[in-house]
Amino acid sequence: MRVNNTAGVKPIFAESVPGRTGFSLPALDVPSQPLSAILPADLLRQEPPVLPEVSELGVVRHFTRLSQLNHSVDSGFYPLGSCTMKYNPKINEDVAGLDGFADLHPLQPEETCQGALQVIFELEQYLCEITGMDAFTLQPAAGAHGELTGLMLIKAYHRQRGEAATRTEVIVPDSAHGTNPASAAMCGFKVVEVPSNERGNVDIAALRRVVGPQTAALMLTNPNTLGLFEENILEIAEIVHEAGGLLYYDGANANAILGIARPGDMGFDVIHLNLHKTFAAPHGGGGPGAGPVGVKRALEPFLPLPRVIKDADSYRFNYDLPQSIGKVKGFYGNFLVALKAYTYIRQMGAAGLKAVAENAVLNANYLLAQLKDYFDLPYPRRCMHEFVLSGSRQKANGVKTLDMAKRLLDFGIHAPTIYFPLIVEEAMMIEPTETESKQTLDEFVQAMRQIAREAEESPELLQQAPTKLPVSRLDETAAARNPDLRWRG
Amino acid sequence: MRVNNTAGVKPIFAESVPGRTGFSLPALDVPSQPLSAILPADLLRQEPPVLPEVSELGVVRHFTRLSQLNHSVDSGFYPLGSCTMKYNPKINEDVAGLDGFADLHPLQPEETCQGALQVIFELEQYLCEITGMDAFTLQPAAGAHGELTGLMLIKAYHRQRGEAATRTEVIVPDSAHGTNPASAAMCGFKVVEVPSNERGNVDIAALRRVVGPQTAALMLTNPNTLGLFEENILEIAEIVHEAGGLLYYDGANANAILGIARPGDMGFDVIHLNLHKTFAAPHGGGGPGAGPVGVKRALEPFLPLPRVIKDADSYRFNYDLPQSIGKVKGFYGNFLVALKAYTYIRQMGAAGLKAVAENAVLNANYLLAQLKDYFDLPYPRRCMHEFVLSGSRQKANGVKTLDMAKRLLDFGIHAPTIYFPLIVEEAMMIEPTETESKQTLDEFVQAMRQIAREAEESPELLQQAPTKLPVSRLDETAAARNPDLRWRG
Amino acid sequence: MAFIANTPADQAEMLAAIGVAEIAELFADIPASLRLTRELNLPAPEAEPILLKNLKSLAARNISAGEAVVFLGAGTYDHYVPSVVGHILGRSEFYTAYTPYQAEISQGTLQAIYEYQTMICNLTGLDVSNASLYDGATAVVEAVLMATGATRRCKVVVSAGLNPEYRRVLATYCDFLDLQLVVGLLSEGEPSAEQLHDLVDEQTAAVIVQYPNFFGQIEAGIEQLAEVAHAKGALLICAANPIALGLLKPPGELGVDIACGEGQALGNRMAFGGPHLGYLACREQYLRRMPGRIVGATTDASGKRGYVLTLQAREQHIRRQKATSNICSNQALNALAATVYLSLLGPQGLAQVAEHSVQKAHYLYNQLLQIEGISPGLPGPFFHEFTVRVKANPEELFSRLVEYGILGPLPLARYYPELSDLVLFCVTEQRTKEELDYLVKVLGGLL
Amino acid sequence: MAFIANTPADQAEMLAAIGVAEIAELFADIPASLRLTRELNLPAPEAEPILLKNLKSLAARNISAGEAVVFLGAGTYDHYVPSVVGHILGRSEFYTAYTPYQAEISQGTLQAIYEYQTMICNLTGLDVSNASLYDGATAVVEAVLMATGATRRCKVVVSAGLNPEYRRVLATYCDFLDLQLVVGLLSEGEPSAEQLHDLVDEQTAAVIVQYPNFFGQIEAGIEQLAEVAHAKGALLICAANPIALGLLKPPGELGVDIACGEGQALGNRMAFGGPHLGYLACREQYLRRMPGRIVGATTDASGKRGYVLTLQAREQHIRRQKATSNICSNQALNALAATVYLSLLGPQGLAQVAEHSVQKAHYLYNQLLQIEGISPGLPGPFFHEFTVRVKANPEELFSRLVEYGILGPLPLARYYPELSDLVLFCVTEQRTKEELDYLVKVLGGLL
Ligand SMILES: Cc1ncc(COP(=O)(O)O)c(C=O)c1O
Ligand SMILES: Cc1ncc(COP(=O)(O)O)c(C=O)c1O
Repeated sequence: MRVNNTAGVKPIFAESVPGRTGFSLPALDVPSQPLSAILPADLLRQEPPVLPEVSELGVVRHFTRLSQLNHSVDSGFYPLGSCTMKYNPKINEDVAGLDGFADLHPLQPEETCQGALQVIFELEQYLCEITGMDAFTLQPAAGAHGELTGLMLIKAYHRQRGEAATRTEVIVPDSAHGTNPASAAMCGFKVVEVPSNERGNVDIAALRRVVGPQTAALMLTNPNTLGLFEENILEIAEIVHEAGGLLYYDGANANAILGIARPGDMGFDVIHLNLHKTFAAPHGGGGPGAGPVGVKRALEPFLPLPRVIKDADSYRFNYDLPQSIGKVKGFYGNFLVALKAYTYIRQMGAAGLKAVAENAVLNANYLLAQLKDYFDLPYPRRCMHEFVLSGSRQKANGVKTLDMAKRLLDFGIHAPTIYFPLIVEEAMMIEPTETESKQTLDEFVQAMRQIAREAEESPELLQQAPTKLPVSRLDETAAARNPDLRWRG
Repeated sequence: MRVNNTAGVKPIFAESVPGRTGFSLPALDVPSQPLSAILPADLLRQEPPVLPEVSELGVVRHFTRLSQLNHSVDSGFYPLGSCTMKYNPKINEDVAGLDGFADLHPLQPEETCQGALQVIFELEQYLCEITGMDAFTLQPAAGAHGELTGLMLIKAYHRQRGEAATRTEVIVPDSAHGTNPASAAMCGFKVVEVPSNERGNVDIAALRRVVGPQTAALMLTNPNTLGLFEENILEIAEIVHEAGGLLYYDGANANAILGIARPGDMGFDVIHLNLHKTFAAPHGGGGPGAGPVGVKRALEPFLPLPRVIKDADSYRFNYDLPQSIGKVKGFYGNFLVALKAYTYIRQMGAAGLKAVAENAVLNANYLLAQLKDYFDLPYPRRCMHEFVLSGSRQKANGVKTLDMAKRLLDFGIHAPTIYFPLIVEEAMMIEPTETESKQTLDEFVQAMRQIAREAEESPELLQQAPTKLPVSRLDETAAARNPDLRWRG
Repeated sequence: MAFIANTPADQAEMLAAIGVAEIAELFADIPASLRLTRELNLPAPEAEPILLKNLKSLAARNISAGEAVVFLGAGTYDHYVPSVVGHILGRSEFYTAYTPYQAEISQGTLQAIYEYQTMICNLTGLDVSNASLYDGATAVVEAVLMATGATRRCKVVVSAGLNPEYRRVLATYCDFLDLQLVVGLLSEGEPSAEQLHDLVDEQTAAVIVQYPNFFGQIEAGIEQLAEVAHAKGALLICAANPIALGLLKPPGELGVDIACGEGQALGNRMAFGGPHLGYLACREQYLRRMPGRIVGATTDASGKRGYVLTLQAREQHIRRQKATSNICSNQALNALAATVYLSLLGPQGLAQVAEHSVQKAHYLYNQLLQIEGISPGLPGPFFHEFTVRVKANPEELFSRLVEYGILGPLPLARYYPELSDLVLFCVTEQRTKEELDYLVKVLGGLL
Repeated sequence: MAFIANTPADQAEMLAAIGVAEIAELFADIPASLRLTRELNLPAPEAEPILLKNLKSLAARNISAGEAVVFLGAGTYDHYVPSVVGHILGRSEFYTAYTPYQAEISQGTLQAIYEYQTMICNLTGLDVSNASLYDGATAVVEAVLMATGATRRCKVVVSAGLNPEYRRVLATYCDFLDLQLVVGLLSEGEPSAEQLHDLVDEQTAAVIVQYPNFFGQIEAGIEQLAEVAHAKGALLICAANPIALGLLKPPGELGVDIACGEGQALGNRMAFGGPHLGYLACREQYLRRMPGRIVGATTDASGKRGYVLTLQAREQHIRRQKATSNICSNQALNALAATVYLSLLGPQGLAQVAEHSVQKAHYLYNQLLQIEGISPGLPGPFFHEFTVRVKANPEELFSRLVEYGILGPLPLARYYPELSDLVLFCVTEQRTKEELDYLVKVLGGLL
């Protein structure tokens, strides 16, 4: 346990004592030669690398204590919008820890990894059915990686049609996640921003203005990052398709529509999913994730290689894909993450996935109803699985959204996503997920209402928050001004 | 993580909501009958038992939070004397979690559990070698259980010799652990206490006075609970044996002598070991432990049944033991705990075990050297793996040992064992174990010295401790006066 | 060395601080003749990678429940242990803590035990529970000792339907503690009033029954027995299967004074017989006779709710030879498993596990009786275990079935020589119809 | 439902609070034509007990490293992962947390990353490290993008000894990002000065080498190459095996500007190729071009040390299309595994793992060359991988060896059609002499 006065955990290098170790190897059982006889003498290290020298208990205690400084889904509510911090079923961890999955070499003969190939094959099929797409690749390692892959596929498509040179623009709504424009730019596209209208939808008129023969694609998140369903999605699809562009779906918010609606039916040509959000794989404190990409039939030939195919009762890799864009990551993606998603889908089934969407949306709307009188609501609509409040009312009293976020930490609750989407001033993006109970939501409502009250009555309480954590507010500016990025002893 | 203001964790019953669950079963796949048709209608429950109704996340979060309220070896120093709170190697947990061990039914055919039988057989052999005894049983579930078993064996021995009716007394030093007299009494013996002398050894003259034809056994812990080696052990053995009594060894302190000396060589006839202390099996917040009992050849026929024997290359149970005392526990003891000890011994080997004793004793003597000027030291001798200080000096200033113990908690350090052994006023029994580093010991020394200073300068600080934990000092008297032993909503 | 933190330099500094030249000097109090001059004769140390490999191959020399179809019960049950249980037990704050002597820094363990006690009370219909005992067998022993203590009598009447493993342990204790053990009663149907009166007399401290009994039977007449026992001043002890208590009337409602038994079925792996946990609950009036740890709620200096070990005056570390029992370490982590398990299942989940087990057992029973060579065993309603009579040598059958990947049924002659052609089947919710039908097919072929 | 907390009663209350009659109304914004009117066509839901059984049988359809003798390497290595690594990664405070956006409540993750960065710097001999990238292949890509950005050039010269899996990924990116990829250099010994000058010109942004290279060779001349590259204004990128860096001179000392590559070997299981981690470290001057998260130390309001994500102005969530990279989620948990692994091993342990691998590889190499039908492959000193020429069809051999429980060696023709009779062996510290001798015996029989 963490005692309140804990003076932080020392960097592990500071715990190091020469000669101590937390590991031992079996004795070398082959005849050994002097290293200098087998390795180039001039390339041998003069000095061993500086690494900590700690006993096994020392290592365990160090990282156990570090873990105790973290908030996590398992320890409390985590309404971080757009991140879908739902419960990660423990059984998924067990399955991913089975030697028969975790101890496979990626290059071992196909006949020795039929179970793994089956998981890949079937998961791709499930994702097709869930999204209404025709084919999937599991290769991308995360959402942003999926975006980049998807844009490559789009470029390959235009290339095949001889339009790559002209279709140089990717349209991105102003509410889009930063990875969307970043991925487009990385893939060599010019990013064209399209504004949102007062309902939080893409401004159709504006869209018509920017669409044209130069349009490679429109990237859309739906529900978008305001938590709102793009009501005009069919019209948007028509506009883009008519101009010869393709529609890209950022699936970060797919939790809202599982079993309810499918991007494939909405007209999207390429999509990615975040298995570490929608499909309950844990986020690992920053990753690993997985960002499978799905496409319509016309784009299937371009998918990364290899693909897993089924011959009668056995599975194999197909590398013979002449139109494939090639590889975007080593091997077959973050396999164990995919395995967790596979396990999750098998456990939930169709009815379970639909219940996920229903309860995610129910929980979000419930919170919205309970909080809308206490904070500004820029888009007063029903929301989907998340919603965005504005802290402008409190800002007027000198309390920034940042202050409120930090104060929330003192309640043992993670802050919402803040200052995103950019189009909402002092934004707070709240996503409860379906795995939280009404009781937890009610505790959150209480905390948020108390914070709203404090913002009026005692702003300094918020400006000084957090006060009940191992550290008080950390100086980010100083960190960036004088980067201290490694321990130097 | 635990936030400081946390209002405690509600009892899980208070989190219950009717109809919620954290579990689902596959559908029943056999034809079903009305329960009343197959079970006696008058014995069916009218009301379901009151149990919490919580989602899987709810359960995970509840117990994760509870865990965060605990101190543990993995989170900090735990110098709880006599308990040997050493590091519990993680590999032991992995081994004990293997399906091939954890999913065995105790009654499955012997040919289907050869690996498990081999573990039992070999562990008994290792324990014989380590202790100098001739035969072991793994059946007792803990140290106290081992004591009782050992005393039954002793009684069986005297019975066989026709002396059971006369040998009705068990001699126990005044420094003995409470389980010793309790076990003796439970086994129907009269407990005779023998005092310690000024060196902390058994008072030989007093021993001679109480020994006689009525003596069934002397129970001894060596090193004793003062952390002192019984210097006259050979003389004591002679005295007891000459009177026709047997010598029982409480092995709770065996960590001090691994590979250095053996109770079997000291003259002990029956011993128990605490696998959850000396052999690194974790204590589990109170158990499970394991208390194997070893005997000299003369007592072997009385050991509990069954015993594992080896026929050529296979192992089997032997139930054909006419002189056996019978069973003292279901099946074969706490098998998975024994398995952890087995794994530990295999990893340590002879040299490793000796290093355990050496470093345990070194660490204790180092602490003793660093602390002896700050607290009273009732027995100013070199100690073994633990030592006992007295808080009498501080008591004079109104600070009880209890206060100092509670204050230590504020440093993130578990308190020593306090008020035991009973023969030391305001006792603090400190056992660092070999797995702690000098750096950790130095931090402890600092904390203890600061506490000694505070006891002089600001006793109220100690009397009010702890102040930095989830709860402040708990009222034990009230708890005992008005027992509230279950949640009633 | 990974598990020993001191380096040679540390050791040198520490020796200097102590004022000795070498570690050996610290052992000077040990008479020289006792000091080992050789290394222990143990297998050479194995570094972790090799060790793990070797232990995995040892494990592979066993056939685990996942690799076979298990029909063995008899007190240890192959119920499903939800994944969450292992994850919570794997939290090192729980498993690397000691008994919660310092309450303020052990609230996690203490509250979990308090919740465990509550669940055991609610399941058994009794007033108070302790924090666990070693196992079912020793829990029965401890219950008997409570009864002999409370009544100051020393005769104990035990149903032949009490798990023979428990009876063996009880017999050992009775032998050494000078108690008189009488086995009789039940097991072949309801005892007559006379039988009861013969067995239970003014010397009787306790009567012990099992519910459902060892043969799976749900015996009628526990209430009647309670009356007889109470009329004679004896206590009624009932070893109940806690899973069955999801469906069956709690012992407390049947007049039972002490319920006790094996808690393994609640979220603990079979583990070749241990570690499991003994549970024990009783009427309030016997509280101060209870063995083992008890946790109580209290408040801290600021009035905040908290938990402590309480009523320690019963225990050996305070009371020494006058303690209610010698038990010190118990099976806390196993009790935690039970608590997590019951929290996950809730009342409905527990009832479902019980019902599935019952339904599947009855399905199998009916299917088995279709087989030529199998006929009914002991009569009466049963829970998820039952006996049948086989036209074959049960021990040989037991061995033969291993070849088909089947573990069980248990030959009863092992415990009851007189029941030499009876075998005991157990069916938990884990057995699928496919597995049951497979067993029937295999047995049909063998008999 | 275990993963959905709301009961029907909760739902009713919540709907009332929202002011709608049923959940379906909440989806009113979705055009009716888009709303699914059927259930998804997915396998029926499986409760945990059945699910686990089924997934265990799927796993059993694979042959895992523990069941075979593995000689496959090629970028994914069968090193031993100490037990502690899994236990720490299994702490849910780590694995169920998100990216540490709120620093004050995420100090555990942040400090661990800071320690990771330090270790990567110390291993590579470079100044700064990020918090991880997707894998070795994408780390190389990101390094290239740093170089093309820094030099504003678009030609990339790659050693043929760079892992072909990385080269394939790099080729894809170059294709779509309009970079020119030139494969040449090395792999058959040191290139001549002219060769180098031909390849590296004023358009060259970066030269990429691997250390040791894909064939296991430890190429000489990296320093020389650095000089040539720097003379032409290009950067030298080195994909180094971090285990090898326990023994070999760090890239930073050889003139390398960016070291990057695959960190799997550091405490991560092979996992059929992922999740692993890409690491990347560079000279200080390129810091602001680094992709991905970076953690920095700072102080809190009271001056206490703490950690935050820093230099975020490089990143996509701030800089959007002008970001240094689009990466957002990375491989934090895998980086944690590497950090725990390196903490356990320390410098000596790492050197030992490296040395044992090297010694065993050389032992095997020498033994193999005794076999008729095996002859030396590519020349020069090697680390723990090496090539040999076999008198057999390598693909057939690959398949045949499976029957003997042997995985590998890798037929090189898969990646290098011109090396059609070469195979690649990898030997880690895990292979025992017995296994090596077994392989030699089996191969002796087959060739
Ligand atoms: C809307 C949206 N798109 C894309 C991403 C990027 O996904 P990843 O972090 O997996 O790369 C995120 C993640 O935060 C997101 O919220
Ligand atoms: C000296 C001594 N003897 C006996 C015991 C009893 O052991 P257990 O708790 O395993 O029953 C202990 C445990 O605290 C002890 O310290």
